[in-house]
Amino acid sequence: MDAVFLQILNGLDKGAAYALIALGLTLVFGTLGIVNFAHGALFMLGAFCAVTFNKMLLISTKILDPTVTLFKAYKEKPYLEIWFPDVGPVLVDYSVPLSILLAIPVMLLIGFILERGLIKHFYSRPHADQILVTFGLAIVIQELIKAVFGANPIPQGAPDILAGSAAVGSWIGLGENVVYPWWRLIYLSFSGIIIFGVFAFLQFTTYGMVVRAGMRDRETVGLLGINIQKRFTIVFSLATAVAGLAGVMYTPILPPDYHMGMDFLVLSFVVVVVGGMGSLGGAVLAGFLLGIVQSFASMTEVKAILPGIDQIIIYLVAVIILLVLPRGLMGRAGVMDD
Amino acid sequence: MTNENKFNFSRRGMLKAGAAGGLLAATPSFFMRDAWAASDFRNNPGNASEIKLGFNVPQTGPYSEEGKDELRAFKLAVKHLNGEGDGGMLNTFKPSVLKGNGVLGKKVGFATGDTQTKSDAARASAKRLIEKENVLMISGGSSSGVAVAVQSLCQEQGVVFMAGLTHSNDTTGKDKRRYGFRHFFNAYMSGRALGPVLEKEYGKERKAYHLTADYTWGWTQEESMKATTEELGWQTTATVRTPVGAGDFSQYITPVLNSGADVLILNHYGKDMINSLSQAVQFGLRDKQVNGKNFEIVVPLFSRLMAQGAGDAIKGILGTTNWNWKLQDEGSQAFVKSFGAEYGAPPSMAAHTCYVQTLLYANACEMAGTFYPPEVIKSLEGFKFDGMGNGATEYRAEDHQCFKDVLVVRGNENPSSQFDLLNVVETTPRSQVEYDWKIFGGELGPYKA
Amino acid sequence: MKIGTMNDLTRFLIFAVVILAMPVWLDPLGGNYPDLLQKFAIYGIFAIGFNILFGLTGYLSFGHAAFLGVGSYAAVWSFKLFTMNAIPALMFGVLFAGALALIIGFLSLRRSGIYFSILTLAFAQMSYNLAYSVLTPITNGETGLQLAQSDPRVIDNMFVEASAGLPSTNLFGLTMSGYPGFYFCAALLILGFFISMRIFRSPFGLMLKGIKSNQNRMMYTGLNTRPYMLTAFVISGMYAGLAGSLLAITDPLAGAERMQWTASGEVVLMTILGGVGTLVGPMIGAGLIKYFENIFSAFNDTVLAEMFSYLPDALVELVVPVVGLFVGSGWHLTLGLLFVVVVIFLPGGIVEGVDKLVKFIRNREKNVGGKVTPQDQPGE
Amino acid sequence: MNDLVLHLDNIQKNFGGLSALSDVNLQVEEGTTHAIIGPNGAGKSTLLNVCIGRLKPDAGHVTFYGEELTGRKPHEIAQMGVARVFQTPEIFPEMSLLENVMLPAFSKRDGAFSMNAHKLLSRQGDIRDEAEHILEDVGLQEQMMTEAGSLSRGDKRRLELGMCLILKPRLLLLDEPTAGMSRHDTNSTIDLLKKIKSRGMTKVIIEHDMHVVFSLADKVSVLARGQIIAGGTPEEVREDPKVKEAYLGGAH
Repeated sequence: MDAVFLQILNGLDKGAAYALIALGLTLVFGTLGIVNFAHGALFMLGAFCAVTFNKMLLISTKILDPTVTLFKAYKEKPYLEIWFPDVGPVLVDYSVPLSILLAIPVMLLIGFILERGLIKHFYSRPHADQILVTFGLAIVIQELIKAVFGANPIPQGAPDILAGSAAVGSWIGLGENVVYPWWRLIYLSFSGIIIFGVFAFLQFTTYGMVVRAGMRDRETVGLLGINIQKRFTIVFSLATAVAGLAGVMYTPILPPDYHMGMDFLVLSFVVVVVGGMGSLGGAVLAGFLLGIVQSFASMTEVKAILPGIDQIIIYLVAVIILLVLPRGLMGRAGVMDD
Repeated sequence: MTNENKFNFSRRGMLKAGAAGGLLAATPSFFMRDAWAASDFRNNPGNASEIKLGFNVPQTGPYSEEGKDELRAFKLAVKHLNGEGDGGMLNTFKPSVLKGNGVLGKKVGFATGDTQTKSDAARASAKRLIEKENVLMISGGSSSGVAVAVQSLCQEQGVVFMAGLTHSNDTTGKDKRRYGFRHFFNAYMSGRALGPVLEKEYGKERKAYHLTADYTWGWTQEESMKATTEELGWQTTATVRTPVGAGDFSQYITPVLNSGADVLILNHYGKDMINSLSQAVQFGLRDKQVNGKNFEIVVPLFSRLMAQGAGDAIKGILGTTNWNWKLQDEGSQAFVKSFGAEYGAPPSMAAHTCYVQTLLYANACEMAGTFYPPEVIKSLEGFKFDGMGNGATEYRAEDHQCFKDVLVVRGNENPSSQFDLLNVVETTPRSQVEYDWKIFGGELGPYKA
Repeated sequence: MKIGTMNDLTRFLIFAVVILAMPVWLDPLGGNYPDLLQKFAIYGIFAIGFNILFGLTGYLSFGHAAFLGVGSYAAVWSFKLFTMNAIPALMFGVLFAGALALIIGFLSLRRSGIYFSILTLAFAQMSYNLAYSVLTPITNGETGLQLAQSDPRVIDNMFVEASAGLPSTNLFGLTMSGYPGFYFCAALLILGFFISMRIFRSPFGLMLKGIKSNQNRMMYTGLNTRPYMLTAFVISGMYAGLAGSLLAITDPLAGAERMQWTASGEVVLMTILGGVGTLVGPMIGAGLIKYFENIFSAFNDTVLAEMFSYLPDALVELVVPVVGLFVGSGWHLTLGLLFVVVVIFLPGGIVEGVDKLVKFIRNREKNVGGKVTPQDQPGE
Repeated sequence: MNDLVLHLDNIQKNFGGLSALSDVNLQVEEGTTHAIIGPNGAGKSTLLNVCIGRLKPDAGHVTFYGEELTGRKPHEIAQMGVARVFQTPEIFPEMSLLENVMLPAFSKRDGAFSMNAHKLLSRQGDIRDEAEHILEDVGLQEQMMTEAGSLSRGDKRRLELGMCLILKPRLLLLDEPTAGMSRHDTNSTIDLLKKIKSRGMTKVIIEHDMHVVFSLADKVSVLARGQIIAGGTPEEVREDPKVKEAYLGGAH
């Protein structure tokens, strides 16, 4: 029972990550019709917003280690902690959640620049061209990050009080071994809020309505005299920001490196397509479904029966769903199915 | 001799084909490159005044930082061989016949390649080094898959391979080759070296849970750790294989909580290890008490770059390493000094092994008095040396594995600088990590490729 | 001569000559060594085959690497079990890849568009993950399947006594590494190109183009599209298997990463870069990417310093680090930029882009008066 | 009844709760041109879709020369000799006109699937001649080598007609063949269709333009709200008060 409950939590947590990345991807994919292979790179850029923010807070004076004479070895003492002994350490401690403040404007701006400067010229181009240009873009972004930050993962800690685990088991009457990291619980809630926010935006604002209409039938919306172009810029920026925020919040779970986007890219495409093209709800549902399925497939008991099942379960489930349901879980006809 | 047989066979075929196809006949000189007589050999420098060595390291992909450090070490080694700089370990390496005037009077040059940490790419890049750059020796790399793949290529091509970072038992075990040499230690030695320290620190009554990267290196590591710990009297609760590059390991970590195990052994390397370790710590494993004992995590293979990536999570964790820059012996000091002066940072263990391998190869050529690989190989086989940072070392002739002391290290709780991440807990003497070469099987193959 | 209207025979002959003469014209470009030449030819075959599916039917498979991998494994097993001769290895590679393509194609072709792409991707990723881990007894996992001294090699052992070292792959005695290996691959590439050209020019090719253009019309014209697509899928899978077996023939090792999605993505990029649906485009794309991977990655600071040694020292110190960003470990960056630049300035890939550019310049010369021909007006 | 080409027997088709066709009976005789008229939304296109297998009826049968069509796949129905010209032309826009017409010719000659990858298009002289001939028929031979996508709407329609004609169908279904055409184009299309009629091809034609209907049709059926409300010769239908009310009079 305890083990199953924990796997459900794991599944939800994974699902939250998949859903959040897929959400931005399906916005761009379903609304703008752009096959965006750079979406993973945008996720990674978000993570590096957190790294940059942390590095900025940690601009330090260097105290040389006198015992090492062969090269400069030093201990760092951040100016922030020297100048503001009270607030400084707290700021540093909370650098990951605080970096959201940096990530939102930066990611919106990056989204805006990319859409205006590059993506908008590709709306009417074949998917092949879109794949090539966004893949190229992803490589360029990756390599730039690698040139600045190196290839090694850069650990980002959660705030101290959230670094450990919550005794979830004692809350709900399960064993004391049922613990779960605070930060993962926060990630789960955060993801819920963002998903809800995006849905609310699409449901209740006029922008959102136009976008939803645009997902159905771009030409008609264009004919209505609505400036669809401007809306598209906003959608792309929004998707970029969602990817970025997903990246920021993921850093304490996975130390970010320049390549992390590519690792998620294929998976997020699978999630989006299993969810069904043009369906936000489908992408979210598929994200959680695949997350949970993957968690359970990794259990020793399951692997004992089907060795290696955890290696392929996501793809296996994807194949089954797509063969049974022609347009994924909730896909609509006419979006990218020809 | 059976060798002769083979050559005749292909040469006869070549003549036939040459006569048959006009197109092929037009380029006979190309074919002749592949075959050589005893006095001639692949990439024989002849009267050239310079020789080239090939440094095949990961320049892109997850291990590119390690590759960068390896490349730094190679360049330094070349410099020292050519008598430039302060000479580094050339001054401490004994017995050495290196004079700092190149090798056999020829200046040492080098060419580089990118393995991408993929067997295919590594072989392609090694082939370029051999076919286009005409290198005499290939070195570098940071994964066993790549090392084994390149090693077997080098055997086919008749070029000596001095492995870089490769820790799997297979490299000098079932996949060993006459032309391949490994200075780095292996999974078996890690297990043997950790044993006594684990016993001292954690006692004899322990239950271990293994998470293992699901590929050959992971398996050999798991096997070696299991053998060692079970010998101590530990129980093995479970061994779970995890997909390489899983990223999020939560679904493998939560079962540990309920398993009743009190030690988690992470048979992971690189990014897998960084992720699984920091996530395990987040799940509060290190704060846990199980069976009245503190829960412990062990990472059999450590590197500084991994320690950097794992951040605070590494503190207090036990593991092994091939070499550490804080070692106080003369050789290590000399190397750290020249490396630090050149690049402003201490060398990693990957850099160390690559540097040493380059010097060892050069020295073997000097000893053999020729670049002819069979002779070079013979002078490396059974070669005993010292002053290279690991104490008295021997290249065992039977499997081309170096035997030397192994370092058991612990993640530094209170680092005094950004490089001060690991503390040496114990130097396990060589005699404890030695084993019979026959246990891993494999065959070296012939001297003449 | 205008490329667009070139006679097919001329086109084929030019292609054959250019391929066979690669050792000559690649020499000044630093690409004349057997391994790279072999890779050009092999990945050319892979891309040309992929183009038969993607270029003609418009179905984008994201899992073609699976067939490449299976081709390699089958070939290495043929070396291990039967003989070091290249021909059986080749046949096994093509056959097994074709069989796998038949299964994957049969299932995946029930869907179209992005759903098809993800199905193929999923199948290939499953193959890769299994090959890397659980199927290690067959694939030798991460290390890759290799020859061993103890292999049975039944057919070879009947005729020749085993030598002390590992035997090398051969074509009836002709060693398949080095330049002979290249010419063998090149011959198959030329054959593959010829077949692809015949398919493009055949009624069958016309049907495939029809599928890409308008599936409704195909149906209501009485054509059953599924067997056409499946045939195209299997043919292109067999090309991939051929390429895979050639990888093993020129270098007898089969690694699992050959099946990874990045490898599938690579052939997609090669095809798009060169020009989807054009005859030689995929070959050009394959060549460019392999050239970047092998040559650009090999430049290091020392090489660069030598290259720029004619500049004053101060300038060298300035130029080398800047150029160094784009070569050596930075070769990915150059590749990414190349993709972006090509797709912006040469829409439709290199071949089509150049064609359009030529046409554009011609038209501008023709229409100095400012008259615009009907084709120049936007079609939509 | 061998001369009965198409027989719709109590066809029923619902979309959700809406009934698009209810109890539709229709008989088309060999060699005739049968027009189906009716106001917008009467279910005319649905009727054609049922005939070609694009939609499956909820009840009822469609037979073609006595053979059951319901449940068959579209390509099978097409192979049996039913061809259709769509309201928005379904052509191959990226191909030349010649290829557009040659492709159906292969379908006619080689069937639903044929592994004809070893043949060369340029050696298919007979098919090419035939295609050129058809293009001449529809008046597009001059533009044989242009891309079909660049044609005017009227020419695309004509091309599609050519693509259907080369199939030598036993039944040709035309969905508003002159919609959106100029008077001049309409007239030339009528001439073309008359020419085909003179060859004895059976046709079902949906049309709004009464001028077209009365110049071509032998029989007219009137469809309104999913039901056939009248049928007969054009003259009979013209005089039918129900039709006047439902369509001619009521609509305007």
